[in-house]
Amino acid sequence: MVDAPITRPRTRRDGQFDRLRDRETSMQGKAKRGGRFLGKFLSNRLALVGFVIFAIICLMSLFAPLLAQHDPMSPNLRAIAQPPSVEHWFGTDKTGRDIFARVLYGGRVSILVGLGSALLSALIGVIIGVYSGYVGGWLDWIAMRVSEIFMSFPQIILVLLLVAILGQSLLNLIVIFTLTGWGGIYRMARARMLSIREEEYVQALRSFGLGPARIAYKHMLPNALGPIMVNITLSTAAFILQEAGLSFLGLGVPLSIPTWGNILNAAQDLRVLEQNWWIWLPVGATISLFVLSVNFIGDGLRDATDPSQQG
Amino acid sequence: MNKLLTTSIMALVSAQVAGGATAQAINDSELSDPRVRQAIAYAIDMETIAETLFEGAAIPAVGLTSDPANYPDGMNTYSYDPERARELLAEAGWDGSRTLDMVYYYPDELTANFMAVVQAQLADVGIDMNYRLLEGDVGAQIGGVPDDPVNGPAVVEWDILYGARAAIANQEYFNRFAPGQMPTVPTIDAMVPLVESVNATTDPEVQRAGYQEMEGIINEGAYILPLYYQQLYIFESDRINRNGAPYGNEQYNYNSAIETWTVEPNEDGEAVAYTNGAPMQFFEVPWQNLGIWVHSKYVFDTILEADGALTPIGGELAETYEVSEDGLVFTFTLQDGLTWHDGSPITAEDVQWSIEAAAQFPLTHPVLASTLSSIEGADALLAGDADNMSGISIDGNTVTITFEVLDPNVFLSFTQFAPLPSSYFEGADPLQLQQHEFWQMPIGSGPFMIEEARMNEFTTLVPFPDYHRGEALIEQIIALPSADGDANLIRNAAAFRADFGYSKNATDVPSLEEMEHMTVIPANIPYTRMFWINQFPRN
Amino acid sequence: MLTYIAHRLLTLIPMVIVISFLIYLGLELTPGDAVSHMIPPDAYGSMDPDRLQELRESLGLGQPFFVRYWIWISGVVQGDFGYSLAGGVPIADIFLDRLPATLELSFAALLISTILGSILGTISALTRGSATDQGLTVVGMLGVSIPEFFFGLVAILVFAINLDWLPVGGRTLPGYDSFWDRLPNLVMPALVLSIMMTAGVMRYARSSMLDALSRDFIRTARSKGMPEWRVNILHGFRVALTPVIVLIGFRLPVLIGGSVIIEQVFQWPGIGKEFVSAVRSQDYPLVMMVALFSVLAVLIASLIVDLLTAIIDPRVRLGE
Amino acid sequence: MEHDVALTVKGLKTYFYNNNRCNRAIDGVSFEIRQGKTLCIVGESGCGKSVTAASIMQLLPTLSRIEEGEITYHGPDGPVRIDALDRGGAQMRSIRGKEIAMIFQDPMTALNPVYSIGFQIKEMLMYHTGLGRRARHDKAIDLLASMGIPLPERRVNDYPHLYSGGMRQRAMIAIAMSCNPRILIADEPTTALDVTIQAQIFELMETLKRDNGTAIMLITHDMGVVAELADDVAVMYMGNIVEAGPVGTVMRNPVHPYTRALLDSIPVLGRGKDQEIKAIPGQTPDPYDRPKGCQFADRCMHRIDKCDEMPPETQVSDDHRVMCWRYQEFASNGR
Amino acid sequence: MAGDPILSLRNVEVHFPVRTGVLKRVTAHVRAVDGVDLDVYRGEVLGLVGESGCGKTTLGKAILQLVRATQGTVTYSGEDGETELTTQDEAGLFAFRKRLQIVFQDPHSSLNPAFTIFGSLEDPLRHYGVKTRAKRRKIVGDLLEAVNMRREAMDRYPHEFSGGQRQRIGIARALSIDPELIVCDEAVSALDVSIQAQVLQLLMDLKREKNLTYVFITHDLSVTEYLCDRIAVMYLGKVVELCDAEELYSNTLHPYTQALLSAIPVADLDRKSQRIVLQGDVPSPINPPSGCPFHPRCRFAQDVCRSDVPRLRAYRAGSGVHMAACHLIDQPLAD
Repeated sequence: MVDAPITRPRTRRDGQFDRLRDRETSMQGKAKRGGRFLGKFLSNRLALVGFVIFAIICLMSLFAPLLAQHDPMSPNLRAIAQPPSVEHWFGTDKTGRDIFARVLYGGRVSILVGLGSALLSALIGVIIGVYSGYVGGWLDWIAMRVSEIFMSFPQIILVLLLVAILGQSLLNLIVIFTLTGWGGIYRMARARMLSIREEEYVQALRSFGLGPARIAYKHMLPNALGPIMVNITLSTAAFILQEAGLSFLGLGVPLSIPTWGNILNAAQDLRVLEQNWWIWLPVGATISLFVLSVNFIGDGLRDATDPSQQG
Repeated sequence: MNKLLTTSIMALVSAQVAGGATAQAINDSELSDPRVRQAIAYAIDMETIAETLFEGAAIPAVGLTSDPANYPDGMNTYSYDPERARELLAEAGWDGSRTLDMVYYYPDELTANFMAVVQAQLADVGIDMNYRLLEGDVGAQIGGVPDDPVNGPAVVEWDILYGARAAIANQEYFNRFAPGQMPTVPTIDAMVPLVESVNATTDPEVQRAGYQEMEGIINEGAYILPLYYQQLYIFESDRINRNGAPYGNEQYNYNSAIETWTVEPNEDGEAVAYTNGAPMQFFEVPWQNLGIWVHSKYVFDTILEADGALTPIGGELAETYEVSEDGLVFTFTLQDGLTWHDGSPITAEDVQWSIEAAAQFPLTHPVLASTLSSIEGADALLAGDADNMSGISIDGNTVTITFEVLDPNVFLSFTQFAPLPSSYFEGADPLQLQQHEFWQMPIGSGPFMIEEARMNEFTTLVPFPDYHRGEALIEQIIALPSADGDANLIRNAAAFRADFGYSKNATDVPSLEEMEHMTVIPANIPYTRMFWINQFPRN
Repeated sequence: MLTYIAHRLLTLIPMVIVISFLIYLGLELTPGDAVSHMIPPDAYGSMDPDRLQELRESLGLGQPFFVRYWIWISGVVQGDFGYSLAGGVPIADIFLDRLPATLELSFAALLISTILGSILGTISALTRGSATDQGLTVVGMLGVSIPEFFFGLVAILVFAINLDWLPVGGRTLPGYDSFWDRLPNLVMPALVLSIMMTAGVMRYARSSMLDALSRDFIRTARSKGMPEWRVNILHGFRVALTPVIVLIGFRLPVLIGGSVIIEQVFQWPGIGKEFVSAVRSQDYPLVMMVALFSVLAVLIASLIVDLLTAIIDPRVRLGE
Repeated sequence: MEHDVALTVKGLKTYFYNNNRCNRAIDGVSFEIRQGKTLCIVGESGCGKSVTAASIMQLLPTLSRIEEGEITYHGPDGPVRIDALDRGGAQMRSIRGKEIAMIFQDPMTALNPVYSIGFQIKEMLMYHTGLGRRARHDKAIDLLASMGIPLPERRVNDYPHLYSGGMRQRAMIAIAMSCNPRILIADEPTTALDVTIQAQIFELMETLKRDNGTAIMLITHDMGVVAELADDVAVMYMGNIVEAGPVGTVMRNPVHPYTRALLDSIPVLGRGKDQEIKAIPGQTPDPYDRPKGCQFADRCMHRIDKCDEMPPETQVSDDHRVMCWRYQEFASNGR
Repeated sequence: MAGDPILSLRNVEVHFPVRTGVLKRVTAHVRAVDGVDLDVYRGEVLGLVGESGCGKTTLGKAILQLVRATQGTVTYSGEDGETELTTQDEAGLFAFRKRLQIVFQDPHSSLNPAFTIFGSLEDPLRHYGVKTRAKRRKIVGDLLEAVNMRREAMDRYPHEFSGGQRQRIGIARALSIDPELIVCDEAVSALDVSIQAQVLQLLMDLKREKNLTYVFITHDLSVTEYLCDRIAVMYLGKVVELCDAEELYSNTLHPYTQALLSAIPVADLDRKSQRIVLQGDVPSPINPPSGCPFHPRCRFAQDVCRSDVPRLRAYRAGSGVHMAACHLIDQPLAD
């Protein structure tokens, strides 16, 4: 192939293009097909890394009893604040509990709070949003007003207010996060429905006289799942951070239950911060890594499901 | 193997000491069985906890009061003995089916850690326990007395309460053993006359005898489990010089002679000292928490003064004072020429108004309130039947107070009682005294006066030039709003912004001790952490 | 425009009243009240319950719920914000005291994050796919993934304690009269607070910029033969700005309560810190006012956002 | 003849590299645009007609490049090889807009919504003329007036959303014509518009061609438009120009089966209900999975084995060329 | 041609409220359809033509009760007598939904991307009582074959098909419950010309096979000429001309229709006609002009056109009547 007298300087891209072109010529006719969504998601390196980290942390928490050699709750006053060792991989905390075990078991609760609240709020938001977005009417009006009320508060103020009203417990925290979180998903689902409502296949279904619930949940909902999933991942990340933040204010999950936030709370003590890095660094890193991985997944999902972001 | 041997020998020994044969439950609650309570006491290894978890900043307790002079001979220390605990439980027929509900009200991490350790140690002897932090109206959840003083049922909804008694007078520990006062303990007949006896005298010897007997009864029956004595940690930076003035119980008022202290001047040559204990939201009425706020200590002078152990040692605002033979009449004369910070004279009328207001102010410290309500005519005033207390009469600078019943703590109370300038409070409702605008910039009588107050940021104090003991030497005290247990105290200290102050928080102590420029001085205070064991059956 | 604003403000009133009622109702259902919080639990056992009841009643806590609510709301409507139950300080004074601190901190953070976020986001979008872009993306992700108080604590450890460059916290000390005196105190909290926001603004600016750059009018602009910077900045960035402004507008409520945790970490005497203690001590009137204020702030912020977008984007017409 | 050629394209290949695949969007096209004439490039979606325009303007997306071929602009200062210029360089920019201007399919999105129409016209003038501020403003008003926009003094400050679709396209043309370009590339300029508005726009373009001698390259999918406006026509299919020539020749005597099928498949107004329309079987191939030879072979009813090889461009006559192995058979027997 | 009406529309109005302001008060109405009288006869193809925004799509949806008319009646006549559809609730409409179906314009949004073709098509069948999956699969397979697609296509997803194929699937869906009348809403407008013919032919074949009635909504007058028996021309929510197709093209009465016809580019070099270029744009249906809606753009407009709304009046035509709404046409049959 004789190059035309191109005077333009070759760039980094040109080499890349040449490779693609040559490959295309050699594999002519062998068109590959595959799930667009999965392919796009997998081709996003960060999302893949995020997913691997996410899976590792989730699995480790899930199988904590198999992985941890120590009981996360049993103190050992003869071995307090010990640095990491073969016996205690992440060292021990100020009551001599194994931090590795605590981080694993704490992950169970934190992930439960984060993911559980995100899923619950998604469930509520989607159920209401999908129906009211499609059907409209008084239900829509009420749901909209209620969500407006919830969304008129700065998030943290509302959370604190609800903590004050409902009290501190694991269940309450999930309820509170769900209450504060459903509005966003509701509005998103509703907005998606409003736009999907105009799609012609919905009109077609209506012209067949199918019931609104069936059209909304069976036919329209699957097409809104992309942004909903993105939203769930992002709220999971946000809720895990909020749990940590509330623990910092002393208003999170009761201290008797190990959560990442509760473990990290030890870093408030300046002396721990200065001298016992193993008490806060592993758990701080775990929270950050987990939230990071969830955010990467969310980003990957967004790119994979959003047709407007090609490339 | 070796350890097992030792513990079993110890168990044999202690089994002989505590003759548990007669002990049994007095009602449907397993916890009314003293053997169960003793088992709990044996199960907790307070020595090790104090040493490790509290890093030495706690002293394992024997009796309710921290003063060994109050203990009778042969107090059982209930030293850690899990084997004995198991035996006792077995004797009492503890079948492990009951999970004890432990509550506490300190939201700090150390307490949670302590709970976790206790939980593990109880589990070790076969007692399941869950713990939780009380929220909301804590007072209502820990108070309330059953109608039936033996069989209950309990008004409170927990089995064990981890709490404390911070007392100014020893009576505070025991007064609730009077019939129908205690939410957790069925009336102990032997205690009733003893409680009366310690309240009916000002004679320390008589009181002590009463305390010893009561400590003995409580110790034997393990009605309340004292855990450890909390010390108070007074800290100082190397810039401060007390010039011989005493360290004392910083929670209350005592003569710290702050006007004689000096501080190393800063770069600008100003003698500025930093402390903690500035108000966070508002200036609290000094009758409530007698000495913990910087203004309660340094802005208001009290009638009498106490030494560091809170023993009355003389007059502060009072020039002279005396109490009658029968202890029912207390007379004192104010010094001449005293003025408030605004320059107006301090009068006996101010004192009278203050006493009457404090008696009506609902949040007045209980010991103080108890003294003031013993004054003749207090009931009528409180009931609204009279405008004044008939028991108070003034003559020039002299105030005479007549008591209806003998109060054991008259002197003590007046070492803590600071009068307020009545002219600012004309027409004020004593119930809502705290809500009065006076407290936005209080006028006091002490060595320092408030210069500037920015809530949540700082409060500055400057010497009161006309102070009756002379103008203070420190030119300015900057008080930052950090309480004990607040991580900010340590950060401020690390940043050289804590020259003197105190903390009760055990985690603060090692941090402060590690700082080269800080000195920590423990002070013994009557402050005992304990388990209240609910011996009434719960529904 | 003015009538539009007036309209919008008027419609806020029923909303605010409904919200205030709900908060009041919620707080009513919680056990305890301000009086029970005035007493340390250690001392509770020694207090005389009858006297406390008297105090409750004198503070109006004994009255029926609706009466209390009515007294309170009618006061607020008349501009009387009431008094903090705990200390009796006029709530208006508390606001006057704390609000400047919160505004100072939040505005600083908003400023930093807006400028930094838009610049970085634009760079990221313009170098899409490059190492710079990916680096910025990962850093931005980290920014939103690390708990902010954790950042704050480590920052205190490093910059205040170990390096001694900046004060550990607080906002001011006696003699700090000017803004410049207080600046060192502001630096750390503002930076830490801005980290998360910067990351957010950056991500948003990036995708908004990418969106703008993919639009047809960019091709039109290129077809005019204009230099790339003009295409990117004048056409791309200008259009990308609208959603970014909207995002920042919705961050405005942070000015009132969103910096709660950072205020706590750095002992910043702002509204957020006040709110936490008011919630803890169940100081109803104060909690209510802060909550209402923050709600108002959100609603007014959304009004401001609408006005701003109307100014920036000629397509948006108010009132439609 | 040579002097009135405004632009020559020779053997142009432009490939796209999206999603790690290579799409040979244009695979060797040649044509020329004559001064004062309209060249219509007609074809179905995905045939590469818009890519051709983008290649000439060097407005290709990032993930694409001109592989081969020559694009020569015959400007007043002699020929310029556009394909050799840097995409964003000063030389290319001085050609864009000034020498070759372009209008786009959707006037809704092609105008920047946050700037007034006037601003967007003046921007062009600022870069390519030495006019002062005031003069630019006046010129913008003149341009709008000449595009038939009522009240140009007022409308010049209006934002695009206040214009109707037809007016926006006029404004687009005003921008394109503001520097009197020698070539106007119009990429489906009326597809988004109603027929009555389309007629207005065509009227305007005809006038411009007549008055200014502008060379127009009009991209369309509508044979009707070709018939109405074109002087020359090039029919594109899957990245090739399968047939090109003067409009009369190509439409009356099409020799490529695709051209013929295309003309046969559309109902023509005025031919009544009885006209016969013949559908083209099958569908356009996947660009990533193209036939090896003639791209139309799979759908062609005249297909022979030889069609597995790419047919060369062959001149049927001086100005009529075709890419088909069997063109001679069709050329002789007409339609 | 005229047989029994299957549908009769009388004075149908569809007005959409326009809400403005903070309180979302209704401040105006979009008069999408503004008083339309129309009969659709069994077995005919009725063309509904007009430019965008003229209300033709809304009218189509109003026929199917997808949009409820704000005024007027839509009466269905079947074997079981006449039924007023506009007053029926969803349950009452159930029986009629089966008889009336619709094919949409956009092949991209007409199929649910989340479902396979079978998944999209089976639900209506289930809804109309086809209980077993096997039966449904058979029906869907048959339908696909009826539209010239392979049975196996039913297990694939919409994105695997081209626009023309999707449009055929859309037709299959409309046919799935054996309707009597199908509204084709711009059914071929979005397709490439080579595909368009395929679909048109398919539609005509199906009509013959199943004795269908079509309401064919389009903006393309060349397609209507080829396809329709009668044509109704709409402008701003009103029918301005209505007659047999041939009559419309040979004897155009309304000035708007005249302009419309002349504006269409014809792909026939021999039929180039003089364009009538209309000035200005279609007015907003929110605030339509007084009198004749077309008068601001009409060359012949007179005072009466500005003040009085012309009614649709009948004129004698070759074989039947020719309806038009214009003041300026002489000799109406009768009022």
